[in-house]
Amino acid sequence: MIFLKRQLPLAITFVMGVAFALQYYIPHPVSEEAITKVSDWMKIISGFALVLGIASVFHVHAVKIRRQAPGWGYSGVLFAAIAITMAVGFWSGGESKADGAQTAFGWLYDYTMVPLQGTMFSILAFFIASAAYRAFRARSPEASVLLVSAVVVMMGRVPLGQFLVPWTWNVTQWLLNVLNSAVRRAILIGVSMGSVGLSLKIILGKERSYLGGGKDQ
Amino acid sequence: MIFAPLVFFLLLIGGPAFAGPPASPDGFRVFDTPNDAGKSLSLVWKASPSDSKDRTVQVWAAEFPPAVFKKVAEFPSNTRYVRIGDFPWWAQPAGKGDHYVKLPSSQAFPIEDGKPYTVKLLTHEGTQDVWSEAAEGVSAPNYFNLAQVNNLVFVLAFTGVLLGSIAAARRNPHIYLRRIAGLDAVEEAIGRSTEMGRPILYLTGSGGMSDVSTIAATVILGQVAKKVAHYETTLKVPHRDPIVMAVCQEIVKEAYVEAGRPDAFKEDTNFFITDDQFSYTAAVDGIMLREKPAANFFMGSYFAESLLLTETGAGTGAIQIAGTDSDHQLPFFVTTCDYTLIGEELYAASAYLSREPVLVGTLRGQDFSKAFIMGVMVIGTALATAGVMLQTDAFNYFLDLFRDFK
Amino acid sequence: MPEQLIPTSVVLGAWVATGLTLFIYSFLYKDNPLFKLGEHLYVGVSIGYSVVLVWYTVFFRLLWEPLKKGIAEHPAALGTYEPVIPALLGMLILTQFFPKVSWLSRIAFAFIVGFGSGVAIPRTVSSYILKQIEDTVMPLATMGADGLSMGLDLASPQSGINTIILLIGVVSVLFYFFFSVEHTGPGMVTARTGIYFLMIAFGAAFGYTVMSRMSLLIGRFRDLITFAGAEYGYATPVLLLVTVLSLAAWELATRRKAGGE
Amino acid sequence: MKAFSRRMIAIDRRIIFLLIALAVLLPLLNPFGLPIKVSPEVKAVYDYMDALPERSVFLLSFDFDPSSKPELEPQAVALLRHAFRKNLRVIAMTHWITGTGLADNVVAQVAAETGKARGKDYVFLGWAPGGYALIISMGQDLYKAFPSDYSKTPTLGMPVLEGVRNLRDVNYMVSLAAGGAGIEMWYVFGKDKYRFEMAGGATGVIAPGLYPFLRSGQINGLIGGLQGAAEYETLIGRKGMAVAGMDAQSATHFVIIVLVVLCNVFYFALRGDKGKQA
Repeated sequence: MIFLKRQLPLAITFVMGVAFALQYYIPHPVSEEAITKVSDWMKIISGFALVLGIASVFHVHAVKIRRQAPGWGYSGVLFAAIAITMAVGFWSGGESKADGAQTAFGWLYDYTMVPLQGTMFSILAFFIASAAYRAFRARSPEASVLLVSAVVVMMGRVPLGQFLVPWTWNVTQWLLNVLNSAVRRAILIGVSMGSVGLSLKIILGKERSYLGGGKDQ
Repeated sequence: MIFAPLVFFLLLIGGPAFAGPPASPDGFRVFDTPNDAGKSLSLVWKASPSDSKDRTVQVWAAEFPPAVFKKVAEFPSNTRYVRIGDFPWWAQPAGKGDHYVKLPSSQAFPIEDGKPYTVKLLTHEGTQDVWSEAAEGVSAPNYFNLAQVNNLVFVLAFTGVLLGSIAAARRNPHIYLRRIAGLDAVEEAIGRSTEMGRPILYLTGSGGMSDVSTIAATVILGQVAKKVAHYETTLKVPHRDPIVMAVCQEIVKEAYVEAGRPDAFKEDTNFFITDDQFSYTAAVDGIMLREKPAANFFMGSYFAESLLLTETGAGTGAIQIAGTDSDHQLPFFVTTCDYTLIGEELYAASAYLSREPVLVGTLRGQDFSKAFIMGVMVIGTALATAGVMLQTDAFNYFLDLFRDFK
Repeated sequence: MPEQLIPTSVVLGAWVATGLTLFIYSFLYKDNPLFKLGEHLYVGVSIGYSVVLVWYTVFFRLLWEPLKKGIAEHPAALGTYEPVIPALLGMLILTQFFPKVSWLSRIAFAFIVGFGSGVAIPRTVSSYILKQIEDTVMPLATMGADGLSMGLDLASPQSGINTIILLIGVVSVLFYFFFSVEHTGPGMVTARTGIYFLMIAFGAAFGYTVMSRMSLLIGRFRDLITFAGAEYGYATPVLLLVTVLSLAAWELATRRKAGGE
Repeated sequence: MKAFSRRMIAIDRRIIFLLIALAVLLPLLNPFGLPIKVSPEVKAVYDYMDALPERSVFLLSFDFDPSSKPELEPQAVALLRHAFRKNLRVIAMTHWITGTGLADNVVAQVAAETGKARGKDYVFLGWAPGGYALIISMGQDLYKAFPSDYSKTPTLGMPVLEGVRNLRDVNYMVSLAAGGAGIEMWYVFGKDKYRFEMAGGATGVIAPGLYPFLRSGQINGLIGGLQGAAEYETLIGRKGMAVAGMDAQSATHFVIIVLVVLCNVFYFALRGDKGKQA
């Protein structure tokens, strides 16, 4: 039993890890096929896992409704939205277009999901401004440097800035092409060290908390 | 020095005039393209001093035994040389300066594995055509990409360094680690939430369980949960991926058990919202506004939602600690959170919080490897510069080791 | 071409989209019932959408159809039943519902995590380590027609001077990330340089992103302006008025309630 | 000053939100038309198009979906206006199925405002699967790749396609891409083989990555983001959405910069006072 609960998962991780690390070095079509296949498998597994997610959503909101917790009415709205979308979706056969015409499902996507997505995304414009107001204070030399480079780039990016302070355009290009690439490169190298290190530990069974705690002896 | 371009110029315009009739390409060979998935042939022949842009080379191919030849490619004869950087020195398909043409399967001329093909070259200049000898080749898929062997060696060496430093850390667990402010603040954030009687919000990012940064985020969650278990504080972990949710459920439960507080664990700590980026964000923003968590943790990988989350959190006055390897979102975390674990620090966090030898040893191993890479970059730049100054490719034996070949 | 009459479904869509947009924007004022309504609708629709999509693209296209086709064509071949493996693994995850056997889900977790870790290693080494080293290691000088020269042109990213700056940046930022080395003496100077590089880059990236974020807002506002037209039944102004009035009413009501208590 | 600074530094975020909303809205409703500096890469597209004789064939590929609409739609509109004004024959298509409806609307709208007729002056072929394979197939036989257009009219015999057999008969081609694959794909599988001149239009995020293609002449021009669209609008002398959008961009950037400067002024005012107290 201990074998099944502990050793078997570790063995599976090891085999999968080594196999798909080596897959990279094998140009043979069979290896290409293997990774495509397993990627499809991952989609199927997440498909099943969605049941878990939905169960969680139902649990959270059903409890709210049952207890009549504050705002329980919104939980009802949520259920209604799920039910309607699913009904429309299955009725339209999951297609957003049929014979060149928009289906009800397509309509729902175009007039709810797309604008809502766009709206949430566009709120960033407001937040980027308020974040700038709060954060860009010359509290320390580091903060001042951050502030100056942000302002220069903001100037260099728009016609008004290029018009008022023409040199900002060139400085912007230089900051982005040279300094920014240097930093991103260093961060990427550091991050890869960390992520390869963690991946190796997982494959070698040195890190197993994803199996629910259980430390290295 | 002034004469050099002049001579070059003379050669350029005078070349074809002196060169006489085109000669058939020397040393023409056809073989299976090495290190590939098959369905492709490689052609190699020697460069000739009379190659010029006015002399073209046509590639004609046919199935073996040859019946009808088909023209599959045409280019000026002074192109398609093997150049430095195209192939590593340990996997050269042809000598330096030779002509090299890869003939992939195409709609016009499909190439199948295991079938012999005959190829010949037609050199054409002005009105004159010269055929080369025909050569045969068979394409096949390969089982190992020799050009990437440096990548494999790097991985193996890194594994060795890692295991070595873990072993060393087991023997001597007292390794100096510099302070990371964001991690010192974890305890403070949890304490403050307890004092204020408000929940702690922990996000694991946008990745699935096969993303390494998500795994790092779940490992840190375990340690945060262990600390939380000691206090009477609510932990809330809203999820975008049901599998990550299930894993976190196990991790948090285990953390409470290890902290000796299995009774304090609540099943609804981890819950799923939706897998859609912005509706998830809207819902988490809603949680922040309504439940006013006193501490927000953002770990793992993030996209545009980062600022939508952190700026809302900043508005509610929560202590915010972020840790991400998404370099494109770092500017926003740095400006809106109280503490940010930058890039690699996300992976180091669990070592700091737990002080386990395995984890601390890993950090040591990573440091060694980083030092090595820094050395390679400095020495490499020096050698590359020396190579230009001394007009030699000898240093490529070193530089090629750290190039990425496909 | 005569002015086309806009179909009813589009006009209706414009009203729905405009209403939802304004509900979400109302969150910029403060948390309120309209935002809650918009938020819950959004989450609900997105869940419903995922379910439908997963049903058709995963269960139907990846699982059911290949199995059906395979069984019809090669019922004896082992490869036919290959989609059963992920289905089984998926079922193992569902054992989470039954605490007694929930440990079975670990097998699926191990499969996913193992795959992810394995796939990541060589690819990360290739594109984030070797490729980055390759791009950093550049000769500082070039051999031109007039002999050896070192490019001092800051505007060209490949010039010698920029190669040096890049190298200094990469090395100092990498040094900043050292965990087991004390940042004192020359180490402190290097680490400080690294911090300055980091801050300049973050500032630049922040400033650079402002434009694309504003583009999104401009796009959204442009839609709202379009929907304000007569052909859409003045959706935007009407709904804006409704939103503002309901917010005011709600604000009054909560204040009165707070005053009454 | 101190009390004021303290109040201003902790200013209600909603005031900032309001300022940003106004900075976007006002220029959109009433563009003030700041001068736009035209870059050579946009001018190159304009010049090439402007030099084409009447009834030349212009192929416009919409390789994006609604999420990139704010940046690429203005580019499409400006290019189409120019093409129709020059009486070019326009063939439009898309590689992104999710962008089909959007592309159809844009083409129909611009055609309607310039009085051009579907089938005679322009055609919208719609979407077909295949990606690069579609380009190859268009290179061999356009009518096999698209037997009928988006409105199900057979393409063979359409007046707009007279004398057009395949991509070799296209005089100029522009791919408006939200992903690197769009322009690169058109170059590798289209222009490289079938020898038509082409340019690219791209979102602000991916445009910098396409400069190598421009330098090597693989594309003869590049329109980048909303700024590029505004430049093109300036060139054709019809200021539209993009110019207004750029005004809004300038205004919002300006608002943010002023806010940052003010916040530092207040910050230093406060700090100065603190210094005196100490």
